[in-house]
Amino acid sequence: MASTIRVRATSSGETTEVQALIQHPMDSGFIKDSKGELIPPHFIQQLTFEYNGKPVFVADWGGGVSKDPYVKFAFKGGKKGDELKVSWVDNKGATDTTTAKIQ
Amino acid sequence: MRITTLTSIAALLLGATSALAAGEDDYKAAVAAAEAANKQAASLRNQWTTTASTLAAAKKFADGGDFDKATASAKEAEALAKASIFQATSEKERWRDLEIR
Amino acid sequence: MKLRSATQFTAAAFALAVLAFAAPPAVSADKVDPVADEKAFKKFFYDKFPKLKPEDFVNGPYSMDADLYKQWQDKEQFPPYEFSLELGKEMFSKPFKNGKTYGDCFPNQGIGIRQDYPTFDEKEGKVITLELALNRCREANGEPAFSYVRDEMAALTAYMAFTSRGKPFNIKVPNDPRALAAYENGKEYFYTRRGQLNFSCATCHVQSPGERVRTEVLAPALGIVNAMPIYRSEWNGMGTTSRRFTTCNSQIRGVPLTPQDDEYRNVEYYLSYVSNGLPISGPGARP
Amino acid sequence: MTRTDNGFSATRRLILQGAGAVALVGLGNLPFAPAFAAANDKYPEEAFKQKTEADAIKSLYGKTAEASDKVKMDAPEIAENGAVVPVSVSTTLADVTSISFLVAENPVALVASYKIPAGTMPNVANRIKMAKTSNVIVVVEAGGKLYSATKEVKVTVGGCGG
Repeated sequence: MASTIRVRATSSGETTEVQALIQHPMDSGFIKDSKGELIPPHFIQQLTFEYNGKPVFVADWGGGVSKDPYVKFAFKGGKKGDELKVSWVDNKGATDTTTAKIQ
Repeated sequence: MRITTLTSIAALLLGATSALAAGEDDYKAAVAAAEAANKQAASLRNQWTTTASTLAAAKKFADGGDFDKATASAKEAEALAKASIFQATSEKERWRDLEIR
Repeated sequence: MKLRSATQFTAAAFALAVLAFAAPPAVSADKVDPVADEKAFKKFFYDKFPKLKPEDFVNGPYSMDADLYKQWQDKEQFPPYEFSLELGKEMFSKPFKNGKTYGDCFPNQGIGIRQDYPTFDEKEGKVITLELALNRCREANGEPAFSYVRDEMAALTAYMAFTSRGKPFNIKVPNDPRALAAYENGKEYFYTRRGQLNFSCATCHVQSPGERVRTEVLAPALGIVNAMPIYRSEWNGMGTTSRRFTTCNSQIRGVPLTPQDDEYRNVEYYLSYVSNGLPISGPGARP
Repeated sequence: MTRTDNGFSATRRLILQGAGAVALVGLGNLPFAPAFAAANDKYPEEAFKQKTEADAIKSLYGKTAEASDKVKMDAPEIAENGAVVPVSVSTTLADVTSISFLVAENPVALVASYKIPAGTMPNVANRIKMAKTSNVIVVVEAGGKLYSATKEVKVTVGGCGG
């Protein structure tokens, strides 16, 4: 099973730019299905990026983040070849983790 | 063809009043006519979604025993089907009017 | 009830409108001339949008509106079709139960060939689209066909389009009466008004590209198939060419044909042919 | 109002006001446990339940924000589709610790809240849903104070509708 997380981390020497796309329905709990029934909320609540064992970015999300969510940020440091650990947990307790090499 | 379409359209514009006190037989005849017209539309590859939904509404009225409304809906469905037939037939030539050339 | 009387009115008004116009004679059918059609088709769009370069047309509404273009650029940084593309790549390389692969069904193992489809099969005398060829490949290898409108087909065609990005459409209409008839039938389908709303494909995609219908900026017909399949935000997911055709039909209150019926294959043939020379840009992202 | 939740959110506010407070509260229960990491670990459940942006900001930060032209938001005039609206923010403010995105007219105003540890740039881009035309508000916490930028984004196809 392929990871739900896609990460692109590129170092410019001084900073590392990180983009991530995650496969997740991000159901807000306010949308009705074709039968007119509310689809229960199902969304990622927290997404964490760690470099060298320290978080460099933490996202707290609600159901208002788009399906297959995307985020971009940058941090100082980060060397080519180093690993960035990315993990998320959703409101149902499901999780996924991946590591990406900084390019 | 054009004359029949016009007639049914005229009936439509007058609304359901012509279908006063319709019975089950009237309804069945109206549905049969609508279905036949819709079948012809299908053979011309040009059915309208509203024909089907109006027919479905007619059947629902009939199931509830309201044959006035059921008959009126069936006649409306027939008019829609006939309009779609007319559209398909006239477009056989008219489509070229839009063509980029 | 309110809705239904509106329907009645529309139907009646429509029929009367058509009657009023029924008199003028239609232009007589000329001989089928795809080369002249392609030239006229491109000229129409190039004249209508003089600021656009030919290759801009394959990006649809994004080339017509600066605000949309910016949003698209933002999205393309990590495009929403990414997951479909990866799934397609995985599916494409995974052998069937008999050990063969999709690649075995296509020239060049299926890589970089999207621009050659649809193609005219002289043996069968019919147009073969990429979606149809993929399902035939599956069936020839003992696998059940995929739905033409669902995610698996979108993923496979996304991958095949991706490996062909930038390659110009290279559709051939051989000098075979059956091929010319299929092409002409596709053209007729494109321009024929249908559905209760009395729209043809051309109503939106020739007469009004760049304008908004309700909320959407309409894509120009030129280059529209180059971007297939597409991730549509409106669909919250991927859609194949088949999905695009069938939903276009139902949006104008016409009952869609069955995906890959002759008319759909032919209209894709026509639209692809008149976009010859413009690059494949699929998979695309659209509002 | 008698539920212990209140105590927790009060605690959370304290934590979020500065990394220094965290050690005192003693939430350092993670293996790597740098002070701010513990704070980062808390998901602001209550803030994501608030209907209005003011209540969400209060729940999240325990204070109010003032508009600042140092907070630059990039968002479309008209969203191509309310389901996917790209919005990004950058700021020249120093000591940024948190950036949050809110949509006033959404059923839940708070969309996303990002914690920015020292060394991470105060620039974030993401894609959000909008139910209808609304003000989008970005709040930046810098040096313990809140600054905001607001922009109206028109939505013609809602991301929360049918």
